This record gives sequence, structure tokens and C-alpha cells, in this order.
Amino acid sequence: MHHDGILAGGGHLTVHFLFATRDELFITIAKIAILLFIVLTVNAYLTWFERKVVAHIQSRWGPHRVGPHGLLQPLADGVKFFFKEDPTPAGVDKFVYFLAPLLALALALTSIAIIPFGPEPLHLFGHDIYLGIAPLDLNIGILALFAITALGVYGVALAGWASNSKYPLLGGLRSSAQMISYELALTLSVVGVLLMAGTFNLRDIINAQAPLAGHPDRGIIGWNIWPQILGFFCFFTAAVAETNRVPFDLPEAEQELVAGFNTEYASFKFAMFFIAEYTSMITISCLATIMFFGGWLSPFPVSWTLTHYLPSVILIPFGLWVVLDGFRYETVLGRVVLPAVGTVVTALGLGFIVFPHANAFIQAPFWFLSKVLLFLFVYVWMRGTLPRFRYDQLMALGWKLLLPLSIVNVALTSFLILAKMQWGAK
Amino acid sequence: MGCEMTEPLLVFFVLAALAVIGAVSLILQKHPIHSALSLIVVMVALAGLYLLMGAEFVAAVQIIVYGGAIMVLFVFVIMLLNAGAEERTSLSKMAGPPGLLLVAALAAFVAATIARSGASVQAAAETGALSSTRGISEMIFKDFVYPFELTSFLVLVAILGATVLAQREKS
Amino acid sequence: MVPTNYYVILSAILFGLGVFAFIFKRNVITIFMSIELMLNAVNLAFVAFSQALGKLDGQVFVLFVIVVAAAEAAVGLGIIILIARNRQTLNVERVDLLKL
Amino acid sequence: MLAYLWIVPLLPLLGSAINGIFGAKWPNKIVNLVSIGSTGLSFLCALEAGREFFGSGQALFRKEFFTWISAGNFRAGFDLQVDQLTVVMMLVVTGVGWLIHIYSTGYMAHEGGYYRFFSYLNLFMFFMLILVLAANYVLLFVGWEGVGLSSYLLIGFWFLKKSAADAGKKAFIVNRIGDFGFMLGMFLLFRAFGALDFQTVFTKAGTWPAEPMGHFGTLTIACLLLFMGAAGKSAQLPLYVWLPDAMEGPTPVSALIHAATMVTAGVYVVARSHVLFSHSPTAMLVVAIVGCATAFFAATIGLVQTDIKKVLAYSTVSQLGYMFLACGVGAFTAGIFHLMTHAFFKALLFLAAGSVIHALGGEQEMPRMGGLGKKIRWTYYTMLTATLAIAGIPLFAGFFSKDAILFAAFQSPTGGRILYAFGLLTALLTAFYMFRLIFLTFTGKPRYDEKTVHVHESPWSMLGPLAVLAVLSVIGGWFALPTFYQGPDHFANFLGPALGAREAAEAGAQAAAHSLELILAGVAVLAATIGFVVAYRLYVSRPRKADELAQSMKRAYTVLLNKYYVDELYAAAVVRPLLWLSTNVFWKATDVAGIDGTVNGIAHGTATIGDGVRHSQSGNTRSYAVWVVAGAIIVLAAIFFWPSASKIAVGLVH
Repeated sequence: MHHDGILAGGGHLTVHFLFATRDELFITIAKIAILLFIVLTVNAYLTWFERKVVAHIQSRWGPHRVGPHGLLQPLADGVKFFFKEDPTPAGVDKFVYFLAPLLALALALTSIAIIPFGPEPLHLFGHDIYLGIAPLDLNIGILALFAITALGVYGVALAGWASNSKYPLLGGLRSSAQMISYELALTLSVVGVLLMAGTFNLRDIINAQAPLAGHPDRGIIGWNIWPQILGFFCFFTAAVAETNRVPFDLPEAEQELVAGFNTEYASFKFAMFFIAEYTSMITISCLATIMFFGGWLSPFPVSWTLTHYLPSVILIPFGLWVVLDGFRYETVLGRVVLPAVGTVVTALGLGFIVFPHANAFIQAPFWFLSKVLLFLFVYVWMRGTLPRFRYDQLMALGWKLLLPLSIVNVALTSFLILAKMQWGAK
Repeated sequence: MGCEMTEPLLVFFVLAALAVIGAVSLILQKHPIHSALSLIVVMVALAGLYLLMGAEFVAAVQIIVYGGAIMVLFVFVIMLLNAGAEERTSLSKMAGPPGLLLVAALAAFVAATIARSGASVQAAAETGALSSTRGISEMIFKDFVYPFELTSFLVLVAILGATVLAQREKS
Repeated sequence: MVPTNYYVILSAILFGLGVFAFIFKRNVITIFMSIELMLNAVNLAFVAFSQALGKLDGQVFVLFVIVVAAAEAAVGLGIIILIARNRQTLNVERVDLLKL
Repeated sequence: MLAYLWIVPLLPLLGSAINGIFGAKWPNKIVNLVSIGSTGLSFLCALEAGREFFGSGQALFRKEFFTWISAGNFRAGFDLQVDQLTVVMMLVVTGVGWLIHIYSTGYMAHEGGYYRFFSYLNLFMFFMLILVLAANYVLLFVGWEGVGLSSYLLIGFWFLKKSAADAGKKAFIVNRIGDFGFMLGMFLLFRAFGALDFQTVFTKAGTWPAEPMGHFGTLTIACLLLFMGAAGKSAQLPLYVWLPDAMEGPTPVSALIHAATMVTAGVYVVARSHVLFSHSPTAMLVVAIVGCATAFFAATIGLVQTDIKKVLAYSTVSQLGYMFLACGVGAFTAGIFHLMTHAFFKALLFLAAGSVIHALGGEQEMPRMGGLGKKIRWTYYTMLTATLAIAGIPLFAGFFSKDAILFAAFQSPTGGRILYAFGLLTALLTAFYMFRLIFLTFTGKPRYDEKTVHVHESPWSMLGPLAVLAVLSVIGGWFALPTFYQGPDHFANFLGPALGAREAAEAGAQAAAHSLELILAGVAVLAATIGFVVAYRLYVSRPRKADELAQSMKRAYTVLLNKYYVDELYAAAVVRPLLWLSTNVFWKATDVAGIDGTVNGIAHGTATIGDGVRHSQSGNTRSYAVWVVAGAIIVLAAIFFWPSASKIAVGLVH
């Protein structure tokens, strides 16, 4: 009866998922829990990944003491964060001081909820469970995402202000200014994509990049990256700035501002900022994937059935290599753990070959995740290679290059679309 | 009507409560930053209400522009000026009891007006879900295109004005 | 289904609170915020009626209001910065001279 | 040229503007170039216009250039018209004006405000041309007032001299009185005929029945009012007082404005509206009597004046009286004829007098002149010519015109004899005082201090015009020559079409009265000679005699010397009461106590209220906020308690 109660009213499409039925409510909660777990883990190992990659870029070993290949390093860090002393500086505005990190983390995690990870529902207990928390018909998906990222500024700004210390204040000011400036470019740069897709709904945007019925399956050719290369450039640059990552990490420019807005934060509050930053990295990568790289679509035409086995083709050799590598590892733990992990991975790969359904289901998430990983790697790569901008350069870049470029992009796209309507229709 | 506790109603009351609390705290807080935060709460709550009414686009814009731009600007300025807690001077004779009286009168009038108009509006209610975003765009770029252009001009002027105002005079 | 009256009454309450703040706060910035609050209240009423009447004009109006509010905020805050710079105070009661 | 008639008045206006605006910086040469050039050109244009007019052979050329005022059925446009009368006036004005411009370049050479003088002079030319070219009373009135203005400016040219400034004011104010009448006349005409342009008025008036003698109908009153204006402008009794004082202006001004052109405007107006006048014998009679009286009256004053220019001024007045006499007895042509000849010889007289004054370095009193004839020959001869002309010596211009007037007066049915008698007497007096002037100035032994004053002949720029005018004042009258051997009066025939059939009839009558005319001419000449002889005996052969005569009838002498105490009379009767009234009633009572009191009272009241209200403007933003809320509440209350109001408001929005 609740069901009727809601649908009768109409105009609640976006909220009805919250309580369509009790079961769906539970499912949603479960989804949230799982996603939270995954995201946090990924965060943790993202730090490991980053440190490793940067280390190798700088021809160092990176973490390798805690656990085999330092795999337990994130764990250790987490523990450290928990048990470190958490001093609250004198004269801070308590409420805001505590609010800021919470806000940052909460918003970052919320934004993930918008992202859809796969097209096909998972059939469990007689329910269609879609990958991703947001409802299918979230017509303002991208807008919602931007809304949340827009609020993300407060975390940084308030933290800087509440710390009652000049370095954080400066950092906070800088980052809020920076975020506001680049938000414009970020928003404008995707307008091209939206114009082509004609919707805000992320799923529809991905589907818009899929081959239309009766048209030749062009695979990677159909992605937005090609027509929207300009938009992508703007988008990715702005995104990096929006997440305060190198080369735009002025808010936490060590040389000038000690550690920027989070100087006065220690232990778990600091961790919150940390996690928030990495989560937003992930979100942005997902967004880039969806917007420009066809989301979960395979780069190959569907007709190339052999490509469906790529997951296995990648997983099995990787697993085997891990096993072999494990046997030669110096520590005992390593010699035990690594082969185990390796076998699991190999088994997964084989499983996909054996169970076609599972393989079919895994395709979309596989591509999605691999693309996201690619972007994350690019993030880290940039951190390893690029120097930091000067503040004025940053502002100039944002206002004088990206903004005009993205506007030009919008104009071009809309013009082309109009032209297509005029002449290309037949 | 419809006073059996459906979830939308629940949500409404939650959000409404949030909004009112936010507004009250905006008044009670001494420090501008806290007032700003309270106002942000109000705005988010209103955004939620818009969602509840199916005005998704407006909701999103509400948060992006109000929450993400305007209020950030406020916070930014407060930080920039390093504004302290507000001093409770009362140098104004008018803004005492008479002000209070006036506010009460205003509220009363508004309430009364609504109470009278409410019924008539209620009659027209109960329309199906309207996919707002598309419709809105249609309206903006067809019916309201000139006002729209005018607003863009307004914004341009505002940008210039703000720039001129904020730049330090050379000395 | 939430009766339109509820929304409108809520907007009335918010508006009243906004007016109250408008009169009784001393800090320029806060007063400015209370104006924004009033605008928001009005927006709520707009959207509520637009939903009730099944017309979108209300929502379009809200968009316009938001744009105007943004412009207003830009200019207004600029002015406030100037005031703070010249008068060394944000208390409107201390800013009662046209000329220093 | 006729099509572009407006060029004729425009040229002087341009000259005036250019000189007035830029002249201050320019050397005199350029100023001369502009002013003389503009007037000369306009003279040529006038000639050309006249030629075309006669070439076209039409009775009246009339063109509406643009509508100036248009209200209901009333229309006053910038309409110009040309007929024979206009041509005469136009040529006189531009021609004589041009000569006098040339003369002035010499006369004013050493004066300050050179450019100003010429700017005014050109301005006068402009207005005068508007006056004579106008095709309706309104435009005519524009010129009328304009010439008044420029006359005021020029009389007061040396405005630092109090007497000059006062004279200017006097002229202006006295003219106001006349203009008042003139305007009333116009209004009356408009009420009667519903229009003010000559064509309509005259055609309609032509159909009106003539109003019998002594009957004051609309036409009569209108005519009398117009004549009042004319009397003001042309210095007739009782409004003549300003003209003698106007001699404070530079001599060329006296010559151009107060002898040749402006003062004759009155005569012109009367002649122009001859249709109206001829329909009301009463008005005609009044005009005749006033004219005649003025002629005699002024002549008597002129007998004893010692200031050379004053003498000429009074003679001007009396000659104007002649012209009005002529108009009054219906001999409009004769009037205009005399107007023309008078323009020549009186201008000449003034210019010559100016030359004399110039020669003596600013001396105007005849008792301190004498014996100049040999020193400044040209001036002497030219002035002598003019004197002969004005005195009415045969074959000189004045003779013919004056003779025509006297003849007409003699013939006129109503009181003709008396008018004639006075006219004749005036002629005698004229001859006397003119020759007195000549003798006192040019003959006898010098009475001025020859050591300090060294007499010098004027430059050619002055003598040239003198010569030309001398020639004109000789031959100017010869149009009428044929009448003496029974031929037609060319001038009369020429003006005939413009001045109506009545003339033609008279032309017929003249043939009958030919012998009579010869007799009258003889009598007139006799009178002139008597005047000459008396003057000669008194001032040349036995100089002592004049003073003895003055002593013997001291009372009359003093009365004349003081101009019958008219100015004093006016001062007592009009000026002082007015002064008293305006000082005590209008200024002290009305203005200071009443108006200023009110204004200041209001100001004080405002200040007090403001002082009270000011306190609400505390500058406290929060108070203002409260006021804003109060306003909002008022609006809401209106909407709430009076919904129709809100409906209306909404309606306004939509």
C-alpha cells in the first residue's frame, strides 16, 4: 500500500527507491555497505599502488617491509591512524573543526553512489540487483554528481578556517578559490557530451555511446572521446585540479603551506581527508570513463566473441606469475600468501571460462574497472612526473585557457549537432 | 487531505524540520560562519523538498548554484575578512519591539493570505509526474528566451561590477 | 502526496524567519544571508505552486531567481568587502555615515 | 530672386551674427567686409527682386515660406510679399542703409565696440526688411519690435554714458505704449476678419461699408489703435518725446534709424493698411490732424534748438508729421513719396552733421561752430543741397513731395484749408530753422577755439555717401516733374496699384486742378523764401538781432527752448506716479512683503519640517530595514483587505 501511496502522487520518482518496498530498502542498505567496503579497500590499496608506482618512477623500491611487497602497508597505516594521538589545537572553532573532515568524507563517498558500474542486474533472491546504488531513472545523475562535488569545497575551506592557524587558512582560501574556478570548466566541459547524449542520466550517456540498433558495431570508435577530445582535455585537467592533485595540489603545497588546509589535523581526522581525496579521485576516474570512454562498453565490437575471454586471458597468466613469484619470495609469509592469492586469481580466470553466464556478466564491470584503473594510474603517473603550478599560473590556466576552451567546445558541438539535424539527417 | 503518514509526508516533515531549524539557527548563531552553515542546511533541505516535488533540475541547480557557488562565496568572504562574532549592539530604536511587532504582522498577513488562497490552489493540484528538465529547457529557450538573455546580460554586468568593486585602488 | 499548503506554509515560515533575521541581525553578511533565505522561501513557494498547478513556469522562475541571486551575491559581497575595508567593521549599526 | 526672397533679409542677419560672434577678435577691415558686403549684397538682391517683380508684371507677389504659428484657424507664417510699395521701401532701406554702413566705417573708425556697432546695424537692417517685406501683421510686428530693439541697442551704444542709456530706455518704453495700441489693433482686426495676413484682411475690409464721419465702428477703432502704434514708432504727438533724446546714439544711427527708415515705419504701416483707413474717415481725420499738429509743433521747437542734431531731430519729427498729414488726407502716394525723398535728404543732413561733428572732434553745439564752410567744403555743399531740398526749393526733391502733400491737404474735403495753412506755416518754419542751421554752422566767423580744435575734412568713406545722397536728394523728386506741364505723376501711377484706386481717381482730378496746383506751389516757394530771408537777416547780416529778438519775447523763447516743458509734464503726470506706485506698492508691498514673504515662509516651513523628519534618517540600516518591512506590510494589507486592488495590480502587470 505504501507503493500505491507513493506512485499515486507522482513526481517522486527520484525518492521512491528509498522505500519502494522493505526488501529494496534492505538491498539498498546492503549495497551501500558493500560499496563502502570496496571503496575503502580500494582507497587503501590505492595508497600502496601510488607509493609503489611513484617509487618505481623514481627508481626506488617503495614499501616492501610490511607484508610481501608491502601489501600490508595500508593496514599498518590504518592502524597507525587509529591509534595516533589526536590533539585539538587551542582556540579552534570546535564544531566546524570536527565538521569539516566529516563533510569532506561524507560527500566524497556519497558521490560514488551515483556511479553505475554495470548494465545488467544481478538476479539474487528474486530481485534484480543493479550494480550501483542510484536508481536507474536518476534523470539528473551527472547534475547530482556535480552538486555533491560542488559541496565538496566546504570540507577544505571550513577545515582551513576552523584550524585557527594561518597556513591552513591560506590553504583553505586557495583551495576554495581553486575549486570554484575549476568547477566552471569541469561543468562546461561535459556539456558537449550531454548535448550528444541528450540526457543527464549516466546509464543513458553510456548507452548513447553503444552502437545503435541496425548500425555497424564500431566499438571504441563510437566513444565520446573522439568527438569530444577537446572536452576531455578540459574535463580531465579541471578534474585533477578539482581533486587537488598534482600538479594542482596547491592547497597542500608542502613547501609553502606546510601541509595546507589539513595542517592542524592529525590521526583519524586527517585520514578522513585522505580517504576523501582518494575517493574523489576514484569518482572522477569513473566519471571520465562514463563520459568519454564508453563506461562499461568493450572497446571491441561485440561480434568479436573471442574478446569476451580477455578477462581470463589476463587473470590466468597474472595469477600464475604471482604463484611463481611467491615461491621465490624471501619471507615465509610471502611464500605462503602470494601463491595462495595467485591460485585464487587463476581460479577466477578459469571460472570465467567455465561459466559463460558469469563471464558474460563480468564483461561490463571488467572493462569499467580496467578503464578506471587506467585513469588512476594516470593520476599517479602525473604525480610522479609533473611539477606543481604557481598559484597565478593555476588561476590563469583555469580562467584564461580551460574556461574559454570548454565554451568553444560547447559552441562547436552544438553547431555540429545542428548541422547534423539539418543535413546529416537523411 | 492525505494526512495518513505516507513516506513522502515523512520525508517532507523531516526536511521541513531541517529547514526551519537551519533558519532558526541562522538567527541564533553569533558567528557568521555558523549562520552560513545553517543557511546551507536550509538550502540542502529545500533541494530535498524540490526532489520530493519532482523538480529534479531545480533541486540540482539549487545545490550547485546556491550551495556550491553563492554560499561558498559567502564563506570565502567571511574567511577573507576574518569576520568575528557579531557584536549585539542595539543603536536602532526602530529595530526593537516595533520591528518584532511588524514581523509578527507580516507573518500573520502571509499566513492569512495563504490560508485564503490555499484552497483554490489545492483544487488545481494532482497532476501526473512531469519530466521537468526537458520541459524547463523547452520553456527557457522558447517562451522565456528574452528574459533568459537578459539574465545573462545581468550576470555579465554583475561580474564587471564585482571586479571593479573588489579590486584595490592603486595607491 | 504532500498537500501544497504544507509547502506554502513552510515557505511562509522561512520567509518570516528571513525577515526577522533581516531586521535583527547586525552583521552585514548575515543580513545578506537572510535575504537569500527569503529568496529561497519564495522559490519554495514557486516550485510548490508549479507542481500543484502542473505548470513549469514556477520552476523557470525559480531558475531566474537563482541567477539573479547569484549576481546579487557577487556584487553585494564586493560591496561588503569594500565596507569592511573602509570602515573596519561589519556591524551595520556602526556604518551609519555616508562619508568618513 | 523672388522665389528666394528670404535671402534679402537673411544676408544682414548673417552679417550681424558673424560679426556679433567672431567680430570681437577681428580687425576692423574684416568687420567692414562682412557688414558692408552683406548689406550691399542684400541691396543687389533687392534690386534684382524688384526687376523680376516688374518683369513678371503682376500686381502682387506673395509667397508663404513656412508656417510660424498655427493655432486653430489662425495662421501666422513667414510670408513675404512684394508690391510697388514694398519695392520702394525695400530699395530705400537697403540702399540708404548700405550707404550709411559705408559712412559708418569712416565715422566709427576710432570707436570701441566697432564690431558690436555693425552687428547691431545689420540686425536693424534685417528687422527693417522683415517689416517691409512682411505679408501679414504678425510678421510685420516681429520686424516692428525688432527694429525697436536694435534702435534701443544703438541709441544706448555708448551705454557707459548715462544719458545715452536713459535715452535708449526712454525710446523703448515710449514705443511700448504705441506697440500696446498696435497689438490691440491687431487683435481687433483678427476678431473682425479672422485673419491677419494683408490679402485676406484687405479683401474682406474692401467689402465693408465705409463708416461715416464721427462714427466709431470696429474699423475706426482698429485704425486708431494701429495709428497709435504708428505714432509711437514715428514719433508723433504725443509720443514724439523719445526721438530727440535718441540723438544720443552715434550719428549714423540717427541718420539711418531715426531719420531715414525706422521712424517712417509708422507711415509705411498706415499706407500699407490704407484700405482700412480709407474706410473710416474719422481715423483719417485724426491722422491728418495729429500729423499736421506734430509738424507745426516740432517745427516751432526746432526754431530755437542749438544742438545741431536736436534741430535735425525735431525737423525729422515735423517732416514725419507731413507724411501723416498726407496719409490723413488720403494722399498715400504723396506720403510715401515724401517718405522717400525725406529719407534721402534727411539722411544726408544727418550724415553731413555727423561729418561736421567729426570735423570738430565731437562738438554739437552750433553756437560754438561757424565759418566751417571754407574748411570743410564737401560737407558744406552736400549739406546745403539737402537744406535746399528740405526747404522745398524748386527742382529739389523735397519741393515736389511737399508740394504734393500741401496740394492734397488743400483739396481734402474736411478742414482742408486749416491743414493747408498749418502745413504752409510749417514749411516756412522749416526753411527758417534749416537755413539758421546752415548759417550758424558754415558761415560767419569761427566761434570755436581754433588753437585746440583743428578742423579736418572727413575721409572719403564718409564723403562718398554724402555725394551720392546729395545727388539723390536733387533728382529724387523728378518722378513728379511732369505734373507741372500737365503730365502724369509717375510716382503716383507707379504706386497706384499698391495704394488703391482712390489715387487713380485723384490723378484724374489733378488735371482739373492743375492751375490751382501751380498757384499752391508758388505759394509754398514763397513761404520757403520768406523763411530763408528771415534766417539770413537774423544770422548773417545782423547777427546781434537774433538775441535781441529772443530777449524781446523772452517767455515764448524759453518755452520753446524747453520744448514746451513736455518732458517735465510727462515726468510729473506719468513717470513719477508710476515710480511711486512701483516703489511702494509693487516693490515694497507686493514683492518684498508678499511674494518674498511667502517664498521665505515656505522655505522656513520646509526647513522646520525637514529638521523634524530628519531624525528618521538615522543612517541606521536596521531602522531602514524595519521601514522596508512596514512598506511590505502595507502592500500585503492592501492585497488582503482589498483584493480587487491586487487584481488591478496584476492586471497592470499583464
